[in-house]
Amino acid sequence: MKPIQSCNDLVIRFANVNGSGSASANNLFARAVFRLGLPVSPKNIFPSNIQGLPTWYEVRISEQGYLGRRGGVDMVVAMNGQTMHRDYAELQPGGYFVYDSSRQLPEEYERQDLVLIGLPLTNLCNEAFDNPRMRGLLKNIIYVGGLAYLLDMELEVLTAAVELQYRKKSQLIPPNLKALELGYDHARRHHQGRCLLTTRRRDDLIGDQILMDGNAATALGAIYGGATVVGWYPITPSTSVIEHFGRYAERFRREEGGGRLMAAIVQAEDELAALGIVIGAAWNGARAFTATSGPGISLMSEFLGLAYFAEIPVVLVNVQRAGPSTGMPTRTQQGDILACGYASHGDTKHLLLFPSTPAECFTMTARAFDLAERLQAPVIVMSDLDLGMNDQLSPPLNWDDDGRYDRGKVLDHDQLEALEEQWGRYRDVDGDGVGYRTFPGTHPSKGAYFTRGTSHDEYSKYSEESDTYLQNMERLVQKWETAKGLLPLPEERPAEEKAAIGLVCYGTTIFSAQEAVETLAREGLAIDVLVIKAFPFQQAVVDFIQGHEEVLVVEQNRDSQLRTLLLVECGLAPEQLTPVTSYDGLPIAARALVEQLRTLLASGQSTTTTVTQGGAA
Amino acid sequence: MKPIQSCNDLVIRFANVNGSGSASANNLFARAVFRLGLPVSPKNIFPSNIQGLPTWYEVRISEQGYLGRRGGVDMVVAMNGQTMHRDYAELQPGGYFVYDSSRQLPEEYERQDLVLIGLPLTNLCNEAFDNPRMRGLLKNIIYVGGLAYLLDMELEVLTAAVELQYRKKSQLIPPNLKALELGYDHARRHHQGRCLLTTRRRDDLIGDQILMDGNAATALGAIYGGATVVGWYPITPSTSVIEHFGRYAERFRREEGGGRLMAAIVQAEDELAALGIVIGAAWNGARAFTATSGPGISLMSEFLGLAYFAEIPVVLVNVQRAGPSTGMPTRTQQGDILACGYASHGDTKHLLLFPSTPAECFTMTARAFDLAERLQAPVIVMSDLDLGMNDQLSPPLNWDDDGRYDRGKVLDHDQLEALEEQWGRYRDVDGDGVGYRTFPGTHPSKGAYFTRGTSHDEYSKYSEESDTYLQNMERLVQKWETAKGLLPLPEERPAEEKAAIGLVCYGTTIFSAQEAVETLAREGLAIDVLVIKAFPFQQAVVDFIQGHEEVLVVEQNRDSQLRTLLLVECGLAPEQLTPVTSYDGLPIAARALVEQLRTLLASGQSTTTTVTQGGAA
Amino acid sequence: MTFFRPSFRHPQLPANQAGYYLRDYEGGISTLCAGCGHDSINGAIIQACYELSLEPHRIVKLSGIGCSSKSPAYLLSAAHGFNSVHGRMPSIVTGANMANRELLYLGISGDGDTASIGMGQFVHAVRRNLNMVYIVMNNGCYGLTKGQYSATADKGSVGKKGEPNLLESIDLCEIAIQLGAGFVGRSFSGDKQQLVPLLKAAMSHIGMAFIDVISPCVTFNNTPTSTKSYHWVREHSEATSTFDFVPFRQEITTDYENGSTEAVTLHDHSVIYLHKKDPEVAVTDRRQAVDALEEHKEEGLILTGVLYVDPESEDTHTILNTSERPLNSLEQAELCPGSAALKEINEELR
Amino acid sequence: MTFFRPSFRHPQLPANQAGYYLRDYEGGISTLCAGCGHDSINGAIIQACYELSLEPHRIVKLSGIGCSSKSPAYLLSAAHGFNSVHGRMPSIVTGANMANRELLYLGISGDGDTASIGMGQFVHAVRRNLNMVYIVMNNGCYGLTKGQYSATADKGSVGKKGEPNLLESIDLCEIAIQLGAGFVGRSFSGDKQQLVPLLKAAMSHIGMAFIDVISPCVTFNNTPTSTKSYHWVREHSEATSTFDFVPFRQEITTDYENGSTEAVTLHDHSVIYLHKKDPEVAVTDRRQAVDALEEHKEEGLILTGVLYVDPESEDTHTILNTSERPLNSLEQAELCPGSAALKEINEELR
Ligand SMILES: Cc1ncc(C[n+]2csc(CCOP(=O)(O)OP(=O)(O)O)c2C)c(N)n1
Ligand SMILES: Cc1ncc(C[n+]2csc(CCOP(=O)(O)OP(=O)(O)O)c2C)c(N)n1
Ligand code: SF4
Ligand code: SF4
Ligand SMILES: [Mg+2]
Ligand SMILES: [Mg+2]
Repeated sequence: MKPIQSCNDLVIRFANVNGSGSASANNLFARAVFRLGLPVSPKNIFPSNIQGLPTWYEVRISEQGYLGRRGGVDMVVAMNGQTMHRDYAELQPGGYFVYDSSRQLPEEYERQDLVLIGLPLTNLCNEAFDNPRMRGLLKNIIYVGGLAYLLDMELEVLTAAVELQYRKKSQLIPPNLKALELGYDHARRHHQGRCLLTTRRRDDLIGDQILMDGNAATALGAIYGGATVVGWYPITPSTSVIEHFGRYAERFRREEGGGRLMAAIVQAEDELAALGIVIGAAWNGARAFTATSGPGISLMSEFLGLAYFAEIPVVLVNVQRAGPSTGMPTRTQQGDILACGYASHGDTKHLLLFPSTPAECFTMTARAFDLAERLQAPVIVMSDLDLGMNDQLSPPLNWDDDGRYDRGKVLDHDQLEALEEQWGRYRDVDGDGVGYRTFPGTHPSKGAYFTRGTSHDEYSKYSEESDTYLQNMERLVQKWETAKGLLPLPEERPAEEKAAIGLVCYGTTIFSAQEAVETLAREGLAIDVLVIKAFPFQQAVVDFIQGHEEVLVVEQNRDSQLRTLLLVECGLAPEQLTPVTSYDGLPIAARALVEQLRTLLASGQSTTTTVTQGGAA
Repeated sequence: MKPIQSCNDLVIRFANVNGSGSASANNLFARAVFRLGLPVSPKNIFPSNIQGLPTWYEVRISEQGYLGRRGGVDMVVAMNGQTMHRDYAELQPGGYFVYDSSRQLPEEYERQDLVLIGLPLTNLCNEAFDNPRMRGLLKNIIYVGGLAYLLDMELEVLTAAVELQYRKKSQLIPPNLKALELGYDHARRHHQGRCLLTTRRRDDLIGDQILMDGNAATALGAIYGGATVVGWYPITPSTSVIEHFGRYAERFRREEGGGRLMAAIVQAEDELAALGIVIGAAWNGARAFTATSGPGISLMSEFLGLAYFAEIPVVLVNVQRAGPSTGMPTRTQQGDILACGYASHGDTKHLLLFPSTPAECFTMTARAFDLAERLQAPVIVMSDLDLGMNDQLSPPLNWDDDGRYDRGKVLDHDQLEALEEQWGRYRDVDGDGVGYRTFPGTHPSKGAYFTRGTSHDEYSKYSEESDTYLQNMERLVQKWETAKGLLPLPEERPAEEKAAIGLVCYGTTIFSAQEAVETLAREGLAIDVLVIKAFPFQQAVVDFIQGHEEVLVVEQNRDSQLRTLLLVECGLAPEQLTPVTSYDGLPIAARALVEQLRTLLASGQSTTTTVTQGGAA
Repeated sequence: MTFFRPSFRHPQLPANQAGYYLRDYEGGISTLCAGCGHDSINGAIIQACYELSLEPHRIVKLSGIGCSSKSPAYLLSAAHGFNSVHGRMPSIVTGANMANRELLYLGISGDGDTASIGMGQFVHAVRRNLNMVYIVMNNGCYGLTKGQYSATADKGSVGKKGEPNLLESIDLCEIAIQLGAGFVGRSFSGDKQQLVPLLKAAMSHIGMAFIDVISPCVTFNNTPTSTKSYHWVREHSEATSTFDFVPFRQEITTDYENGSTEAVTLHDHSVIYLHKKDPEVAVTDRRQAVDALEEHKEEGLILTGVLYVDPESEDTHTILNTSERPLNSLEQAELCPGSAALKEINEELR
Repeated sequence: MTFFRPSFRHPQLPANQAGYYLRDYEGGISTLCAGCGHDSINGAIIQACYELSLEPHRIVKLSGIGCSSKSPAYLLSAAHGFNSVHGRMPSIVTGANMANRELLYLGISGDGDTASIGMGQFVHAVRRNLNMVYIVMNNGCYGLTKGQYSATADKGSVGKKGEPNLLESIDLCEIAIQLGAGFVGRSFSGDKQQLVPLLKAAMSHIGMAFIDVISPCVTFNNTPTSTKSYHWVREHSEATSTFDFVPFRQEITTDYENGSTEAVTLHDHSVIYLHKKDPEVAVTDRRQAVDALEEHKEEGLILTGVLYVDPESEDTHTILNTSERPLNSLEQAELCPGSAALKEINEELR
């Protein structure tokens, strides 16, 4: 078996124990690849626990710029005894097994199709360093140094990265640099020429892109969008949205002279209260948001119905994880599409946004406040664990200083004063289904109204009249139509040739989907892609689907939830939409998807297909 | 204008103030009609308040046995000054306006097309009775007496009804009888021959049917089904399910000698806790249930996901009311179909049952426990306010003493003892997707397992493995398929001739739908009806729809929610299902539905149609 | 509804210092049962706002669900109101208050709304010492759902259905004191004399002012055997002390004897003068306050009045150190760091 | 996981009266952080069950979500367990207990799980005096979500992130006493000496036995400035009294001096002998119990031990007067009234 040979196109998996400090070393590695100008996509696959369990970090380097999970591992850095044999077994034929050779490999490690690369990490580390706590951490840096040599990376990129990382704890720089060199030297001395996976600096590939996790971008979007009140409750993987918001608020929202904060971040007692806080604040004229994940969404459904019916502009970020119930809290999924689209009892529907990149997390979150206020309705930003918690290569964040917040229809003191006819909170004077709001305290005698979750007339008076109820409910449908004109449009990515087949995807699925489509295009199979950005769907979505003989809907849940929304809301026949799903908790893998699509399209059968992904964790 | 003339076919509306004691008088009237052997269908249209607001009681008498709301009022008994003019205005041409003529009618009561029937109720009452509190109540009885004369009812039926009603407070019988006679006599003396609406005893129409409200029947179903633990939280219109359960438990579940109760009814602190109690009890081997309405469903969604994923056999009764949010708490709707069918985040689906009559409330609730335990999943009984809180003419309740509770797959001590291979809670040994349960405390060393809402393997061990997760999720799909074979089948009601058009309906919609279909049949338009009884839908549902050129789905919500489920779950094209909705909070009215269907089918247009109902409240 | 109310019903009452008449504090016609305690409390709230010369539109009235929670519709028409969902008023007020700290937040709830479904939110709003007046109209039952016992119903109390309540009652005042509310009082809907000044003091306090008002439900829980009936409460209540509330700017006209009168000065310089039976008892002592409640309970008595005040307590904004300006008044220019800052951030991420 | 544990690790310990060895009470390998307080508490629970000679399969272990709530997986493998959802363990236990009153219910929760999201359910399970042992593993933070302060974190306490906690803490024991729990205690994960007998007494009590155990989170909240750290708790805790727990059937071997020793006999005839510093203080007095907690808090001390016992308190089943037989054991013949009764009912409805 020939060792795998490739340049700037490979997948390395780091297998570690969580809580052992491996995260920062692995991160250092990924960031160094990025600094070499190479498209990189690291995925952290971690357990729902704090310390002592297996965790993996999978780094894909792709010269073509494919950022989805690829599937298959070319090299594993096996640092976890608990999973070592499995990590070994799952390597691709021709792959590289990097391990701590301070101890000999046991006998059952007898594959003939692998390249074994032993680095005596423990020994090297113990010889070089005294502090027992530091040893554990530096061992990780040693293997990073080893990799630098094996993959032919410029060591300076790594040393620079170390210096940056520890610029605030500079006493840590020398030992880390030493560790890097130890690894590099050992590899150079013992493994020269053995590794045919290489990297080469490129200046033409990533341009001005950045490396950032989606949750940080979401948080920054909320800062730029003008959010001032946050109600929240910790839950993986959404917690870091709020943590980042807090950090950015420290940086951008302290009053002159380091004083008080121009934001209130309230850690609530649970998710019901978190959304209640957001509703109260939004009702009272502040831009407010919360972030949560599956269980929180379920707990928020009563309040979401209130916000829908009382028409309160809340912004809710859902960083999806694998359900149902507590499910797999540290795995990714796009499993809450239905739960969010139709949250709450009664006839309710909610506006959804689907970001795919940090840049979109930023823009869509900021925009969500405009949309919520313009449409006086909840807007749910549908992120997921993969997007939210992993570093992503992304276009830079962009802000137009000339743009103005769209606060929607709000009457201020002077407008109220000037009003001639009787104002009604829920009167549709503009024919778009949206009334005019007022904020408490605005005017001494005009504009006060009584907000309620009960049926109400145009003046917000309680009513049990059938006609009043109907009129109100129909106006909400009208508003739903209005929304279609305001929400971000889907993005078409046409094939080079005319294609009879279309593929619909959204969120984090788009990377592997795009890669699969390009792979199949090289095989002569043309597929047009449509990336959905929002719910409700616009006419462009219907047109795309109607314009193709067969349309595949690729998504990361069992029940083809976005397809369900498409069927129902666009009036499509089921044959028009072939579900393709991947929902095992790992980000959808391109290779498996290619296989799946190939078989599917060859057989001509449009039945449900689930992508079966290989791989650990 | 000729006064409306009809025998055994009319609609009377009583307009009262709530808290004024009218309910029992009106009830007395409806029950007397029933005792005359006439199909009767009373609908209480009451406010969300305790005292002093308008309330209506609409009684339909229908020789043909049509039990849906008809629409249009033939006679109004106008006892409420606040709504009197409106009640007057809404009467059908040729209708009868019965009012308290102790005071003269104001001038604006000038319709020429009505028959005015004045009964000097206040005067009669004050002359005959001294006790001021009693006067208010007896005034209501006087108009019942008047009606008895006007409608040509046998007075004895009413006197017997009074005697029955007050058998435990016999001192109330004489004044009530006196009041009845006062009204009767006055009408006889002053209004002879003026009313052309009549009733006539029939011995051939209602057979052995009973008059009962759906909530009482549901409660009794739970008693017969063997429920022993109830967690609940008050909410209209579900509260009386539990109140009735309590009463029946007093009657049937006291231990010998009037001792302890063989049931635990726990008034919880909220709906989350209510369902938690049910989950805990069901998990521990008791049959347990709760009842709630819309807001409760939303609050229960996190726990529903747990029950789905941990496979716990809970029974949940949802007596639907008009949403969204608090909506119209005392109005009816079928608006929680999606919220219940897909409750909770992640990929979840729930079993639903749709009763239409008290007999079905009884049977389906009892059966729900079997289904929940057999399928180890939540079963939601989808009643509504109309069915639950109004008296319904219903086939008698029926119980087969030879039937045995189906406790599903539970291993007892001896079975555990005899086990040879390793038992796994979630192992699908029978290929139906359902594993074997055990109860705590059963066996000293076998059968203990750890229940969790996190991803688990066949032995219920925590797992973050992709394959384990997939296997489990797919087994749940398998179980979903198994359910189809166990759930009640839809009921086909074929037209007499071969029909190209089909109509699908469920729950309380079936009465008006059936009436509309029969009306159209008389006009030569044949329509087959399918009454859906459960979700997931069986092949018979698909066959019915595929077997018709056009299928109308009639339901009482805005967003055609059952149609949504049909589209998605049966793989149907939208053109195959024409939505027909009525969702203004009043029970769907047959006349309006007929109009709607007529226009719809004439135009050949299959777009959404909403039944616009006339009428007060 | 077709009712109209004559628009000028109190000709005898003059305009207050802010230039408002009593009618300016009124609301819609009540749809509660005739005689319901809640209506009297609404009257007292209207009176208190009038007497304090509050600007009606600077008040925000919020509630959950229940007969009591309908109250905001029956007072302060010129104020914005929010009738939210069952048990969740505290979180709504929290958000509203965070958005604009300059308004007066009046939260109205029921014993079901607060002590059952709302217990979690109640506890945490108190713990954060949210600046609001939190009024529980406590009738020991769920009025709107027809009379089930609530968690504040006393053990053994018997309402209209005739079955005694089996469970121990929860004393919301005791919990509020324990969790750090800065102002805690209890009163009775039938005692306007006490209730109005109590409300005024609560409205003048900064931080959580919690008031539990026993408010008989005449329809379901006003039986002689109910401990929340008019009769029972009249017979069994005892005030901690009589007190006078003297708002800031109002002159003190009486000289109070030292020793038996304790003067508590609130943040806004209003003063509560408490004329106590026992000069040893300090109204600012949490342990004593809790103990006094317990002691009276043991004797079968309901202790009313100002139960506890901590005029120094810090409200949520102070704790979180948020801007002194209403957050909802901040403009884009202050909130949005702009493209230059974003350029920097992009740079850091390369 | 690929760990295996030697199956016989305590050869020195004999079988208990019920014939079980200590290992019979153990569970799966812990995945908590090395040194986590929760693991010590699990050890104490195992020890207590062993010493009480409980039959492992007659115990039911339930929890919410959190590091602490994972504990049931690490003990009592032979018992059924239920790791439910965040904050909702009390309602699950309520249902389970209603279904079968004969088992011992061990509810394990965290301070986040109980004092925040679970506050409502906690309060109401206590109020119903549900027959269970309710253990809160109290580390003042949310371990599993990486260290945010919980509602039991003391004001000013500083954890790993270096920012002080701003809000007042909630004392769950105080609330439990107030709401009528029959048994309330507090201990420290580092003090097995006290914790094991406390657990044994709790397990012997009928009704709600609530135990708050301070349990340092070594990863996020074990800084010297944290009041929930090993160091701090060791320095600042004071026991109400030393005590001996003597299970029923065990002979009393010591003669206790009168006056300073209070003997409390539980429902099952076990006895707790408390050797008190202050003979005036009665452990069965609620007001004293609350006051003692407050007093120590004022002094910056953590009071531990048996805080309150009411051996006469009635549990939920007694209050509801439910059958003495487990409801889950009733058969169709007893539950279903049958067709004859139904005929009668139909008749009544005609
Ligand atoms: C989530 C939810 N559950 C239940 C209800 C039904 N409900 C309405 S009011 C109420 C209780 C009200 O009791 P309380 O707060 O004491 O108010 P009161 O009517 O006694 O003044 C209940 C249970 C609801 N509206 N929402
Ligand atoms: C509904 C819901 N919200 C949030 C979470 C996330 N979450 C998991 S554990 C936890 C807090 C645990 O804190 P605590 O109960 O104190 O346990 P500890 O880990 O400190 O032992 C939270 C917020 C969740 N699982 N479910
Ligand atoms: S039911 Fe009771 S609480 Fe409700 S309005 Fe009537 S008296 Fe008041
Ligand atoms: S994070 Fe804290 S609470 Fe969780 S296991 Fe580690 S030490 Fe224990
Ligand atoms: Mg109440
Ligand atoms: Mg904790």
